Amino acid sequence: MKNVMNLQFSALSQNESFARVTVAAFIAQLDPTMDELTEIKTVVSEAVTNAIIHGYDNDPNGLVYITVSIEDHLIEMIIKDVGIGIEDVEEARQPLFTTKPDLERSGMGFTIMENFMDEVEVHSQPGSGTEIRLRKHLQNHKMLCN
Amino acid sequence: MKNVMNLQFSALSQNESFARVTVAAFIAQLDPTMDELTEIKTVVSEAVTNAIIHGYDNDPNGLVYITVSIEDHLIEMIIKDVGIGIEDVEEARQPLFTTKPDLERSGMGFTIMENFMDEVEVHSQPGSGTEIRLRKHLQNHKMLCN
Amino acid sequence: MSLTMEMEIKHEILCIRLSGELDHHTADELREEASNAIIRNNVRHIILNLEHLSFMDSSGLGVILGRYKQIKQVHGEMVVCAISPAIQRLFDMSGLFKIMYLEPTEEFALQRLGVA
Amino acid sequence: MSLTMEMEIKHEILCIRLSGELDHHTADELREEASNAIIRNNVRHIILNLEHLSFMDSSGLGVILGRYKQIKQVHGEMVVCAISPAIQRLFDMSGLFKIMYLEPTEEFALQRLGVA
Ligand SMILES: Nc1ncnc2c1ncn2[C@@H]1O[C@H](COP(=O)(O)OP(=O)(O)O)[C@@H](O)[C@H]1O
Ligand SMILES: Nc1ncnc2c1ncn2[C@@H]1O[C@H](COP(=O)(O)OP(=O)(O)O)[C@@H](O)[C@H]1O
Repeated sequence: MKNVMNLQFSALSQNESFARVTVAAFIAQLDPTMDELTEIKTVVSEAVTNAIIHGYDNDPNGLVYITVSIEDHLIEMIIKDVGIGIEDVEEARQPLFTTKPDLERSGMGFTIMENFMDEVEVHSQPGSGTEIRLRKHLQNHKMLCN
Repeated sequence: MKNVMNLQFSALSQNESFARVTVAAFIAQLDPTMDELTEIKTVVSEAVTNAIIHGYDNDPNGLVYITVSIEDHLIEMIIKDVGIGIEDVEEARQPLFTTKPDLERSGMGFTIMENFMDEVEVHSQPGSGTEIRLRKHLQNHKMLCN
Repeated sequence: MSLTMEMEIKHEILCIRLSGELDHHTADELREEASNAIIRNNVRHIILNLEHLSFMDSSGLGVILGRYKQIKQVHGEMVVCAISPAIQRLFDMSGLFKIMYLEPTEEFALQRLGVA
Repeated sequence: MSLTMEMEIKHEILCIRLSGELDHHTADELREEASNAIIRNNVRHIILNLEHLSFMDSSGLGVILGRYKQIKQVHGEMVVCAISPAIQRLFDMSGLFKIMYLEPTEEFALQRLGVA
Protein backbone atom coordinates (compact mmCIF):
# COMPACT_ATOMS: atom_id res chain seq x y z
CA MET A 1 0.00 0.00 0.00
CA LYS A 2 1.23 3.48 -0.88
CA ASN A 3 1.83 5.95 1.95
CA VAL A 4 2.57 9.63 1.38
CA MET A 5 3.59 12.55 3.57
CA ASN A 6 4.34 16.20 2.92
CA LEU A 7 6.25 18.43 5.31
CA GLN A 8 6.97 22.16 5.18
CA PHE A 9 8.96 24.12 7.76
CA SER A 10 10.77 27.41 8.37
CA ALA A 11 14.32 27.69 6.98
CA LEU A 12 15.93 27.53 10.42
CA SER A 13 19.03 25.42 11.06
CA GLN A 14 17.45 23.79 14.14
CA ASN A 15 14.90 22.23 11.75
CA GLU A 16 17.63 20.17 10.03
CA SER A 17 17.59 17.53 12.75
CA PHE A 18 13.78 17.76 12.92
CA ALA A 19 13.60 16.97 9.18
CA ARG A 20 15.90 13.95 9.59
CA VAL A 21 13.89 12.55 12.51
CA THR A 22 10.60 13.04 10.66
CA VAL A 23 11.66 11.34 7.44
CA ALA A 24 13.32 8.52 9.42
CA ALA A 25 10.11 8.00 11.46
CA PHE A 26 8.08 7.81 8.25
CA ILE A 27 10.28 5.34 6.39
CA ALA A 28 10.70 3.20 9.52
CA GLN A 29 7.45 1.54 8.33
CA LEU A 30 9.47 -0.16 5.57
CA ASP A 31 11.77 -1.67 8.20
CA PRO A 32 15.01 -0.42 6.60
CA THR A 33 18.46 -1.56 7.77
CA MET A 34 20.46 0.77 10.04
CA ASP A 35 22.73 1.59 7.08
CA GLU A 36 19.80 2.49 4.85
CA LEU A 37 18.31 4.66 7.59
CA THR A 38 21.61 6.50 8.07
CA GLU A 39 21.94 7.06 4.32
CA ILE A 40 18.44 8.52 4.04
CA LYS A 41 18.98 10.78 7.07
CA THR A 42 22.28 12.02 5.67
CA VAL A 43 20.74 12.80 2.28
CA VAL A 44 17.81 14.66 3.89
CA SER A 45 20.30 16.64 5.95
CA GLU A 46 22.31 17.60 2.84
CA ALA A 47 19.35 18.75 0.77
CA VAL A 48 17.61 20.60 3.62
CA THR A 49 20.84 22.36 4.64
CA ASN A 50 21.35 23.45 1.03
CA ALA A 51 17.81 24.84 0.85
CA ILE A 52 18.41 26.84 4.04
CA ILE A 53 21.90 28.24 3.44
CA HIS A 54 22.05 28.41 -0.36
CA GLY A 55 18.40 28.61 -1.44
CA TYR A 56 17.28 31.08 1.23
CA ASP A 57 20.63 32.50 2.34
CA ASN A 58 19.56 31.74 5.94
CA ASP A 59 16.37 33.81 5.77
CA PRO A 60 14.01 32.09 8.28
CA ASN A 61 10.96 33.35 6.38
CA GLY A 62 11.75 30.82 3.65
CA LEU A 63 9.94 27.48 3.67
CA VAL A 64 11.51 24.10 2.94
CA TYR A 65 9.23 21.47 1.33
CA ILE A 66 9.67 17.72 1.68
CA THR A 67 7.51 15.02 0.11
CA VAL A 68 8.12 11.36 0.85
CA SER A 69 6.21 8.49 -0.66
CA ILE A 70 6.81 4.84 0.09
CA GLU A 71 5.43 1.81 -1.68
CA ASP A 72 6.77 -1.71 -1.26
CA HIS A 73 10.53 -1.24 -1.02
CA LEU A 74 10.77 2.02 -2.99
CA ILE A 75 11.32 5.41 -1.34
CA GLU A 76 10.77 8.60 -3.37
CA MET A 77 11.62 11.98 -1.88
CA ILE A 78 11.33 15.53 -3.18
CA ILE A 79 13.15 18.26 -1.26
CA LYS A 80 12.39 21.75 -2.53
CA ASP A 81 12.89 25.44 -1.91
CA VAL A 82 11.58 28.49 -3.77
CA GLY A 83 14.82 30.40 -3.20
CA ILE A 84 17.58 31.75 -5.48
CA GLY A 85 18.10 28.64 -7.60
CA ILE A 86 21.30 27.32 -9.22
CA GLU A 87 22.96 28.93 -12.27
CA ASP A 88 24.89 25.89 -13.47
CA VAL A 89 23.59 22.58 -12.10
CA GLU A 90 26.31 20.45 -13.68
CA GLU A 91 29.04 22.51 -12.05
CA ALA A 92 27.19 22.51 -8.69
CA ARG A 93 27.14 18.69 -8.70
CA GLN A 94 30.95 18.40 -9.00
CA PRO A 95 32.65 17.00 -5.87
CA LEU A 96 34.19 19.76 -3.72
CA PHE A 97 32.47 22.55 -5.69
CA THR A 98 30.96 25.19 -3.41
CA THR A 99 29.96 28.84 -3.79
CA LYS A 100 30.30 29.40 -0.03
CA PRO A 101 33.86 28.43 0.99
CA ASP A 102 33.75 31.30 3.52
CA LEU A 103 31.07 29.36 5.42
CA GLU A 104 33.42 26.33 5.47
CA ARG A 105 31.20 24.37 3.11
CA SER A 106 32.87 21.20 1.88
CA GLY A 107 31.18 21.03 -1.52
CA MET A 108 30.35 17.37 -0.86
CA GLY A 109 26.55 17.62 -0.52
CA PHE A 110 25.56 16.50 -4.02
CA THR A 111 28.30 13.86 -4.08
CA ILE A 112 26.93 12.31 -0.89
CA MET A 113 23.36 12.37 -2.26
CA GLU A 114 24.55 10.56 -5.41
CA ASN A 115 26.46 7.96 -3.42
CA PHE A 116 23.62 7.18 -1.02
CA MET A 117 20.64 7.18 -3.39
CA ASP A 118 19.85 5.22 -6.56
CA GLU A 119 18.73 8.31 -8.49
CA VAL A 120 19.25 12.05 -7.95
CA GLU A 121 17.57 14.61 -10.22
CA VAL A 122 18.21 18.32 -9.74
CA HIS A 123 15.69 20.76 -11.21
CA SER A 124 16.61 24.37 -10.64
CA GLN A 125 16.04 27.77 -12.13
CA PRO A 126 17.77 30.96 -11.00
CA GLY A 127 15.25 33.14 -9.20
CA SER A 128 12.58 30.48 -8.75
CA GLY A 129 14.16 27.75 -6.67
CA THR A 130 15.53 24.23 -6.57
CA GLU A 131 13.86 20.83 -6.46
CA ILE A 132 15.83 17.66 -5.69
CA ARG A 133 14.16 14.37 -6.63
CA LEU A 134 15.60 11.31 -4.96
CA ARG A 135 14.84 7.58 -5.24
CA LYS A 136 16.10 4.59 -3.38
CA HIS A 137 15.14 0.93 -3.42
CA LEU A 138 15.56 -0.76 -0.08
CA GLN A 139 17.46 -4.02 -0.26
CA ASN A 140 17.35 -7.46 1.38
CA HIS A 141 14.63 -8.47 3.80
CA LYS A 142 11.81 -6.55 2.10
CA MET A 143 12.42 -8.58 -1.04
CA LEU A 144 12.08 -11.79 0.92
CA CYS A 145 8.81 -10.68 2.51
CA ASN A 146 6.95 -9.89 -0.69
CA MET B 1 11.76 33.45 17.16
CA LYS B 2 8.73 31.86 15.54
CA ASN B 3 9.07 28.41 14.01
CA VAL B 4 6.36 26.81 11.89
CA MET B 5 5.79 23.39 10.33
CA ASN B 6 3.03 21.84 8.24
CA LEU B 7 2.54 18.13 7.79
CA GLN B 8 0.14 16.19 5.58
CA PHE B 9 -0.13 12.42 5.37
CA SER B 10 -2.35 9.56 4.19
CA ALA B 11 -5.21 8.57 6.50
CA LEU B 12 -3.58 5.28 7.51
CA SER B 13 -3.55 4.10 11.11
CA GLN B 14 0.22 3.43 11.02
CA ASN B 15 0.66 7.19 10.57
CA GLU B 16 -0.78 7.90 14.04
CA SER B 17 2.51 7.12 15.74
CA PHE B 18 4.40 8.91 12.95
CA ALA B 19 2.35 12.07 13.65
CA ARG B 20 3.09 11.88 17.38
CA VAL B 21 6.82 11.44 16.83
CA THR B 22 6.94 14.31 14.34
CA VAL B 23 5.10 16.82 16.50
CA ALA B 24 7.14 15.77 19.55
CA ALA B 25 10.40 16.22 17.61
CA PHE B 26 9.30 19.70 16.54
CA ILE B 27 8.25 20.98 19.96
CA ALA B 28 11.33 19.43 21.61
CA GLN B 29 13.00 22.73 20.65
CA LEU B 30 11.02 24.41 23.44
CA ASP B 31 12.47 21.97 25.97
CA PRO B 32 9.09 20.85 27.37
CA THR B 33 8.78 18.69 30.49
CA MET B 34 8.11 14.95 30.03
CA ASP B 35 4.52 15.52 31.19
CA GLU B 36 3.95 18.29 28.66
CA LEU B 37 5.42 16.14 25.89
CA THR B 38 3.14 13.23 26.79
CA GLU B 39 0.10 15.53 26.86
CA ILE B 40 0.87 16.93 23.41
CA LYS B 41 1.50 13.46 21.95
CA THR B 42 -1.77 12.18 23.40
CA VAL B 43 -3.74 15.12 22.00
CA VAL B 44 -2.17 14.67 18.54
CA SER B 45 -3.04 10.99 18.68
CA GLU B 46 -6.70 11.76 19.56
CA ALA B 47 -7.24 14.33 16.82
CA VAL B 48 -5.39 12.36 14.12
CA THR B 49 -7.23 9.14 14.99
CA ASN B 50 -10.56 11.01 14.78
CA ALA B 51 -9.66 12.41 11.36
CA ILE B 52 -8.82 8.90 10.12
CA ILE B 53 -11.70 6.87 11.55
CA HIS B 54 -14.49 9.44 11.75
CA GLY B 55 -13.51 12.09 9.18
CA TYR B 56 -12.44 9.67 6.45
CA ASP B 57 -14.09 6.46 7.66
CA ASN B 58 -10.68 4.76 7.24
CA ASP B 59 -10.32 5.66 3.55
CA PRO B 60 -6.51 5.86 3.03
CA ASN B 61 -6.97 8.29 0.14
CA GLY B 62 -7.91 10.97 2.68
CA LEU B 63 -5.20 13.38 3.85
CA VAL B 64 -4.71 14.55 7.43
CA TYR B 65 -3.28 18.08 7.87
CA ILE B 66 -1.27 19.25 10.87
CA THR B 67 0.16 22.74 11.44
CA VAL B 68 2.30 23.48 14.47
CA SER B 69 3.74 26.86 15.33
CA ILE B 70 5.89 27.61 18.34
CA GLU B 71 6.98 30.96 19.68
CA ASP B 72 8.49 31.51 23.14
CA HIS B 73 6.52 29.12 25.34
CA LEU B 74 3.31 28.98 23.28
CA ILE B 75 2.36 26.00 21.11
CA GLU B 76 -0.45 26.35 18.55
CA MET B 77 -1.65 23.33 16.59
CA ILE B 78 -4.27 22.86 13.91
CA ILE B 79 -5.31 19.30 13.04
CA LYS B 80 -7.64 19.09 10.10
CA ASP B 81 -9.44 16.76 7.73
CA VAL B 82 -11.68 17.44 4.73
CA GLY B 83 -13.91 14.47 5.54
CA ILE B 84 -17.53 14.05 6.58
CA GLY B 85 -17.62 16.70 9.33
CA ILE B 86 -19.63 16.75 12.57
CA GLU B 87 -23.40 17.37 12.73
CA ASP B 88 -23.57 18.57 16.35
CA VAL B 89 -20.23 19.71 17.75
CA GLU B 90 -21.53 20.37 21.27
CA GLU B 91 -22.87 16.83 21.54
CA ALA B 92 -19.65 15.38 20.06
CA ARG B 93 -17.59 17.09 22.78
CA GLN B 94 -19.53 15.43 25.64
CA PRO B 95 -17.50 12.86 27.62
CA LEU B 96 -18.26 9.28 26.55
CA PHE B 97 -20.23 10.38 23.48
CA THR B 98 -19.33 8.37 20.39
CA THR B 99 -21.00 7.59 17.08
CA LYS B 100 -18.89 4.42 16.67
CA PRO B 101 -19.45 2.23 19.76
CA ASP B 102 -19.19 -0.82 17.45
CA LEU B 103 -15.50 0.07 16.91
CA GLU B 104 -15.02 0.12 20.71
CA ARG B 105 -14.50 3.90 20.75
CA SER B 106 -14.52 5.28 24.27
CA GLY B 107 -15.91 8.72 23.43
CA MET B 108 -13.11 10.30 25.49
CA GLY B 109 -11.10 11.95 22.68
CA PHE B 110 -12.43 15.49 23.02
CA THR B 111 -12.43 15.27 26.82
CA ILE B 112 -8.72 14.36 26.80
CA MET B 113 -7.93 17.21 24.39
CA GLU B 114 -9.73 19.66 26.71
CA ASN B 115 -7.93 18.36 29.77
CA PHE B 116 -4.46 18.46 28.24
CA MET B 117 -4.61 21.77 26.34
CA ASP B 118 -5.37 25.35 27.42
CA GLU B 119 -7.77 25.95 24.53
CA VAL B 120 -9.64 23.65 22.15
CA GLU B 121 -11.72 25.05 19.29
CA VAL B 122 -13.67 22.73 17.00
CA HIS B 123 -14.73 24.05 13.60
CA SER B 124 -16.71 21.57 11.57
CA GLN B 125 -19.25 21.45 8.83
CA PRO B 126 -21.03 18.32 7.63
CA GLY B 127 -19.69 17.40 4.20
CA SER B 128 -16.65 19.65 4.26
CA GLY B 129 -14.55 18.50 7.20
CA THR B 130 -13.29 19.24 10.69
CA GLU B 131 -10.59 21.56 11.99
CA ILE B 132 -9.38 21.34 15.60
CA ARG B 133 -7.43 24.37 16.89
CA LEU B 134 -5.38 23.74 20.00
CA ARG B 135 -3.23 26.00 22.18
CA LYS B 136 -0.98 25.30 25.11
CA HIS B 137 1.40 27.46 27.12
CA LEU B 138 4.39 25.54 28.41
CA GLN B 139 5.03 26.09 32.12
CA ASN B 140 8.02 26.40 34.45
CA HIS B 141 11.60 26.62 33.23
CA LYS B 142 10.78 28.51 30.03
CA MET B 143 9.34 31.32 32.11
CA LEU B 144 12.53 31.51 34.14
CA CYS B 145 14.68 31.64 31.02
CA ASN B 146 13.02 34.61 29.37
CA MET C 1 7.56 1.79 18.18
CA SER C 2 4.65 -0.66 18.23
CA LEU C 3 2.88 -2.81 20.79
CA THR C 4 4.16 -6.09 22.23
CA MET C 5 1.68 -8.33 24.05
CA GLU C 6 2.48 -11.19 26.38
CA MET C 7 -0.42 -13.37 27.52
CA GLU C 8 -0.40 -16.01 30.23
CA ILE C 9 -3.23 -18.14 31.63
CA LYS C 10 -3.22 -18.79 35.40
CA HIS C 11 -6.26 -20.75 36.68
CA GLU C 12 -9.15 -18.93 35.01
CA ILE C 13 -7.23 -15.66 34.88
CA LEU C 14 -5.74 -14.12 31.73
CA CYS C 15 -2.63 -12.01 32.47
CA ILE C 16 -1.96 -9.51 29.68
CA ARG C 17 1.40 -7.70 29.81
CA LEU C 18 1.74 -4.82 27.36
CA SER C 19 4.85 -2.97 26.31
CA GLY C 20 5.25 -0.18 23.76
CA GLU C 21 2.45 2.05 22.52
CA LEU C 22 -1.29 1.40 22.66
CA ASP C 23 -3.15 3.59 20.14
CA HIS C 24 -5.93 3.04 17.57
CA HIS C 25 -3.52 1.17 15.27
CA THR C 26 -2.30 -1.28 17.91
CA ALA C 27 -5.64 -1.45 19.78
CA ASP C 28 -7.01 -3.47 16.85
CA GLU C 29 -4.26 -6.07 17.35
CA LEU C 30 -4.87 -6.21 21.10
CA ARG C 31 -8.65 -6.63 20.69
CA GLU C 32 -8.15 -9.55 18.33
CA GLU C 33 -5.55 -11.38 20.43
CA ALA C 34 -7.17 -10.80 23.81
CA SER C 35 -10.66 -11.62 22.57
CA ASN C 36 -9.51 -14.92 21.15
CA ALA C 37 -7.55 -15.81 24.29
CA ILE C 38 -10.63 -15.13 26.46
CA ILE C 39 -12.90 -17.32 24.36
CA ARG C 40 -10.46 -20.19 23.80
CA ASN C 41 -9.36 -20.56 27.41
CA ASN C 42 -12.66 -20.00 29.24
CA VAL C 43 -11.16 -16.98 30.94
CA ARG C 44 -13.10 -15.38 33.79
CA HIS C 45 -10.81 -12.64 35.12
CA ILE C 46 -8.25 -10.37 33.48
CA ILE C 47 -5.10 -8.86 34.97
CA LEU C 48 -3.74 -6.09 32.77
CA ASN C 49 -0.10 -5.25 33.53
CA LEU C 50 0.81 -1.85 32.04
CA GLU C 51 4.28 -1.53 33.62
CA HIS C 52 6.06 -1.32 30.29
CA LEU C 53 3.43 0.62 28.34
CA SER C 54 5.08 3.88 27.26
CA PHE C 55 2.07 5.49 25.56
CA MET C 56 -1.70 5.15 25.57
CA ASP C 57 -4.60 7.24 24.29
CA SER C 58 -8.41 6.96 24.34
CA SER C 59 -8.36 4.09 21.84
CA GLY C 60 -6.61 2.16 24.62
CA LEU C 61 -9.45 2.99 27.02
CA GLY C 62 -11.90 1.72 24.41
CA VAL C 63 -10.26 -1.68 23.92
CA ILE C 64 -9.83 -2.15 27.68
CA LEU C 65 -13.48 -1.32 28.29
CA GLY C 66 -14.38 -3.75 25.50
CA ARG C 67 -12.54 -6.61 27.25
CA TYR C 68 -14.13 -5.62 30.57
CA LYS C 69 -17.57 -5.99 28.99
CA GLN C 70 -16.54 -9.35 27.57
CA ILE C 71 -15.63 -10.87 30.95
CA LYS C 72 -18.59 -9.21 32.72
CA GLN C 73 -20.75 -11.64 30.76
CA VAL C 74 -19.16 -14.50 32.76
CA HIS C 75 -19.25 -12.39 35.95
CA GLY C 76 -15.49 -11.87 35.94
CA GLU C 77 -13.40 -9.00 37.27
CA MET C 78 -10.69 -6.86 35.73
CA VAL C 79 -7.60 -5.69 37.62
CA VAL C 80 -5.20 -3.15 36.13
CA CYS C 81 -1.72 -2.97 37.65
CA ALA C 82 1.63 -1.15 37.50
CA ILE C 83 0.18 1.91 35.77
CA SER C 84 2.21 5.08 35.07
CA PRO C 85 0.95 8.46 36.34
CA ALA C 86 0.39 9.68 32.75
CA ILE C 87 -1.80 6.70 31.85
CA GLN C 88 -3.55 6.80 35.25
CA ARG C 89 -4.80 10.30 34.35
CA LEU C 90 -6.66 8.85 31.34
CA PHE C 91 -8.27 6.17 33.50
CA ASP C 92 -9.24 8.79 36.07
CA MET C 93 -10.85 11.05 33.45
CA SER C 94 -12.93 8.20 32.05
CA GLY C 95 -14.09 6.85 35.41
CA LEU C 96 -12.92 3.32 34.51
CA PHE C 97 -11.73 2.74 38.09
CA LYS C 98 -15.34 2.80 39.22
CA ILE C 99 -15.77 -0.57 37.53
CA MET C 100 -12.30 -2.15 37.60
CA TYR C 101 -9.61 -2.55 40.27
CA LEU C 102 -6.22 -0.85 40.40
CA GLU C 103 -3.26 -2.56 42.10
CA PRO C 104 0.43 -1.63 42.22
CA THR C 105 1.77 -5.06 41.12
CA GLU C 106 0.70 -8.30 39.47
CA GLU C 107 1.26 -10.02 42.84
CA PHE C 108 -1.34 -7.78 44.50
CA ALA C 109 -3.65 -8.17 41.51
CA LEU C 110 -3.60 -11.97 41.98
CA GLN C 111 -4.37 -11.52 45.69
CA ARG C 112 -7.26 -9.21 44.79
CA LEU C 113 -8.73 -12.03 42.70
CA GLY C 114 -8.31 -14.47 45.61
CA VAL C 115 -5.41 -16.37 44.03
CA ALA C 116 -1.82 -16.64 45.40
CA MET D 1 19.59 15.43 19.95
CA SER D 2 22.34 18.02 19.69
CA LEU D 3 26.13 18.06 19.88
CA THR D 4 28.21 17.78 23.05
CA MET D 5 31.87 18.78 22.85
CA GLU D 6 34.59 17.93 25.35
CA MET D 7 37.98 19.62 24.87
CA GLU D 8 41.23 18.80 26.63
CA ILE D 9 44.73 20.22 26.13
CA LYS D 10 47.66 17.77 26.40
CA HIS D 11 51.08 19.32 25.64
CA GLU D 12 50.41 21.25 22.43
CA ILE D 13 47.61 18.90 21.40
CA LEU D 14 43.89 19.70 21.50
CA CYS D 15 41.74 16.61 22.06
CA ILE D 16 38.18 17.15 20.88
CA ARG D 17 35.63 14.50 21.88
CA LEU D 18 32.27 14.80 20.16
CA SER D 19 29.00 13.11 21.03
CA GLY D 20 25.58 13.51 19.44
CA GLU D 21 24.94 14.91 15.97
CA LEU D 22 27.24 17.06 13.85
CA ASP D 23 25.29 18.90 11.14
CA HIS D 24 25.19 22.48 9.80
CA HIS D 25 23.39 23.70 12.94
CA THR D 26 25.90 22.23 15.40
CA ALA D 27 28.93 22.71 13.12
CA ASP D 28 28.66 26.45 13.82
CA GLU D 29 29.03 25.79 17.55
CA LEU D 30 31.99 23.46 17.01
CA ARG D 31 33.79 25.95 14.75
CA GLU D 32 33.47 28.68 17.35
CA GLU D 33 34.59 26.58 20.34
CA ALA D 34 37.42 24.74 18.60
CA SER D 35 38.72 27.85 16.87
CA ASN D 36 38.93 29.74 20.15
CA ALA D 37 40.58 26.81 21.95
CA ILE D 38 43.23 26.57 19.21
CA ILE D 39 44.11 30.27 19.37
CA ARG D 40 44.03 30.65 23.17
CA ASN D 41 46.15 27.61 23.94
CA ASN D 42 48.74 27.77 21.15
CA VAL D 43 47.56 24.40 19.90
CA ARG D 44 49.64 22.66 17.22
CA HIS D 45 47.96 19.29 16.72
CA ILE D 46 44.37 18.12 16.95
CA ILE D 47 43.02 14.71 17.92
CA LEU D 48 39.36 14.35 16.99
CA ASN D 49 37.65 11.51 18.83
CA LEU D 50 34.36 10.59 17.09
CA GLU D 51 33.58 7.48 19.14
CA HIS D 52 30.26 8.86 20.41
CA LEU D 53 29.22 10.80 17.32
CA SER D 54 25.93 9.27 16.17
CA PHE D 55 25.39 11.37 13.03
CA MET D 56 27.46 13.52 10.68
CA ASP D 57 26.92 15.07 7.24
CA SER D 58 29.00 17.16 4.83
CA SER D 59 28.76 20.21 7.11
CA GLY D 60 30.84 18.14 9.54
CA LEU D 61 33.45 17.51 6.84
CA GLY D 62 33.55 21.28 6.25
CA VAL D 63 34.18 22.28 9.84
CA ILE D 64 36.81 19.52 10.28
CA LEU D 65 38.60 20.66 7.12
CA GLY D 66 38.43 24.23 8.44
CA ARG D 67 40.23 23.26 11.68
CA TYR D 68 42.78 21.26 9.65
CA LYS D 69 43.61 24.38 7.67
CA GLN D 70 43.88 26.35 10.88
CA ILE D 71 46.56 24.10 12.40
CA LYS D 72 48.36 23.64 9.06
CA GLN D 73 49.39 27.29 9.45
CA VAL D 74 51.48 26.25 12.47
CA HIS D 75 52.60 23.04 10.69
CA GLY D 76 50.45 20.85 12.92
CA GLU D 77 48.79 17.51 12.19
CA MET D 78 45.27 16.24 12.59
CA VAL D 79 44.40 12.71 13.74
CA VAL D 80 40.85 11.39 13.64
CA CYS D 81 40.06 8.38 15.81
CA ALA D 82 37.33 5.91 16.81
CA ILE D 83 35.23 6.57 13.71
CA SER D 84 32.07 4.60 12.84
CA PRO D 85 31.78 2.86 9.46
CA ALA D 86 28.96 5.22 8.40
CA ILE D 87 31.01 8.35 9.09
CA GLN D 88 34.14 6.78 7.63
CA ARG D 89 32.30 6.53 4.29
CA LEU D 90 31.92 10.33 4.24
CA PHE D 91 35.62 10.82 4.94
CA ASP D 92 36.49 8.30 2.21
CA MET D 93 34.28 10.06 -0.36
CA SER D 94 35.87 13.43 0.35
CA GLY D 95 39.47 12.22 0.34
CA LEU D 96 40.15 13.79 3.74
CA PHE D 97 42.32 10.83 4.78
CA LYS D 98 44.87 11.90 2.20
CA ILE D 99 45.69 14.84 4.45
CA MET D 100 44.85 13.65 7.97
CA TYR D 101 45.55 10.46 9.93
CA LEU D 102 43.06 7.83 11.04
CA GLU D 103 43.67 5.78 14.18
CA PRO D 104 41.43 3.32 16.03
CA THR D 105 41.82 4.92 19.50
CA GLU D 106 42.95 8.13 21.22
CA GLU D 107 45.89 6.15 22.63
CA PHE D 108 47.14 5.33 19.13
CA ALA D 109 46.43 8.89 18.01
CA LEU D 110 48.74 10.21 20.75
CA GLN D 111 51.44 7.73 19.68
CA ARG D 112 51.04 8.90 16.07
CA LEU D 113 51.84 12.43 17.25
CA GLY D 114 54.91 11.18 19.11
CA VAL D 115 53.40 11.64 22.57
CA ALA D 116 52.73 8.86 25.17
N1 LIG E 1 18.99 24.56 -2.78
C1 LIG E 1 19.98 25.25 -3.40
N2 LIG E 1 19.76 26.53 -3.81
C2 LIG E 1 20.75 27.24 -4.42
N3 LIG E 1 22.00 26.75 -4.65
C3 LIG E 1 22.26 25.48 -4.27
C4 LIG E 1 21.28 24.67 -3.63
N4 LIG E 1 21.84 23.47 -3.39
C5 LIG E 1 23.10 23.53 -3.84
N5 LIG E 1 23.38 24.73 -4.39
C6 LIG E 1 24.64 25.14 -5.02
O1 LIG E 1 25.41 23.98 -5.30
C7 LIG E 1 26.68 24.06 -4.66
C8 LIG E 1 27.15 22.69 -4.28
O2 LIG E 1 26.30 22.13 -3.29
P1 LIG E 1 26.85 20.97 -2.34
O3 LIG E 1 27.46 19.90 -3.18
O4 LIG E 1 25.75 20.56 -1.44
O5 LIG E 1 28.03 21.66 -1.51
P2 LIG E 1 28.00 22.78 -0.36
O6 LIG E 1 26.62 22.85 0.24
O7 LIG E 1 29.01 22.30 0.61
O8 LIG E 1 28.38 24.08 -1.02
C9 LIG E 1 26.46 25.01 -3.50
O9 LIG E 1 27.67 25.62 -3.07
C10 LIG E 1 25.48 26.01 -4.10
O10 LIG E 1 26.13 26.98 -4.90
N1 LIG F 1 -12.58 14.54 12.59
C1 LIG F 1 -13.85 14.15 12.80
N2 LIG F 1 -14.71 14.00 11.76
C2 LIG F 1 -15.98 13.61 11.95
N3 LIG F 1 -16.51 13.34 13.17
C3 LIG F 1 -15.71 13.47 14.26
C4 LIG F 1 -14.35 13.88 14.13
N4 LIG F 1 -13.82 13.94 15.37
C5 LIG F 1 -14.79 13.58 16.23
N5 LIG F 1 -15.93 13.29 15.57
C6 LIG F 1 -17.23 12.89 16.18
O1 LIG F 1 -17.19 13.20 17.56
C7 LIG F 1 -17.43 12.03 18.34
C8 LIG F 1 -16.67 12.11 19.66
O2 LIG F 1 -15.28 12.10 19.42
P1 LIG F 1 -14.28 11.63 20.57
O3 LIG F 1 -14.59 12.38 21.82
O4 LIG F 1 -12.89 11.74 20.07
O5 LIG F 1 -14.66 10.10 20.83
P2 LIG F 1 -14.46 8.78 19.94
O6 LIG F 1 -13.39 9.04 18.90
O7 LIG F 1 -14.05 7.76 20.91
O8 LIG F 1 -15.78 8.50 19.28
C9 LIG F 1 -17.04 10.88 17.44
O9 LIG F 1 -17.66 9.69 17.79
C10 LIG F 1 -17.47 11.40 16.06
O10 LIG F 1 -18.86 11.22 15.87
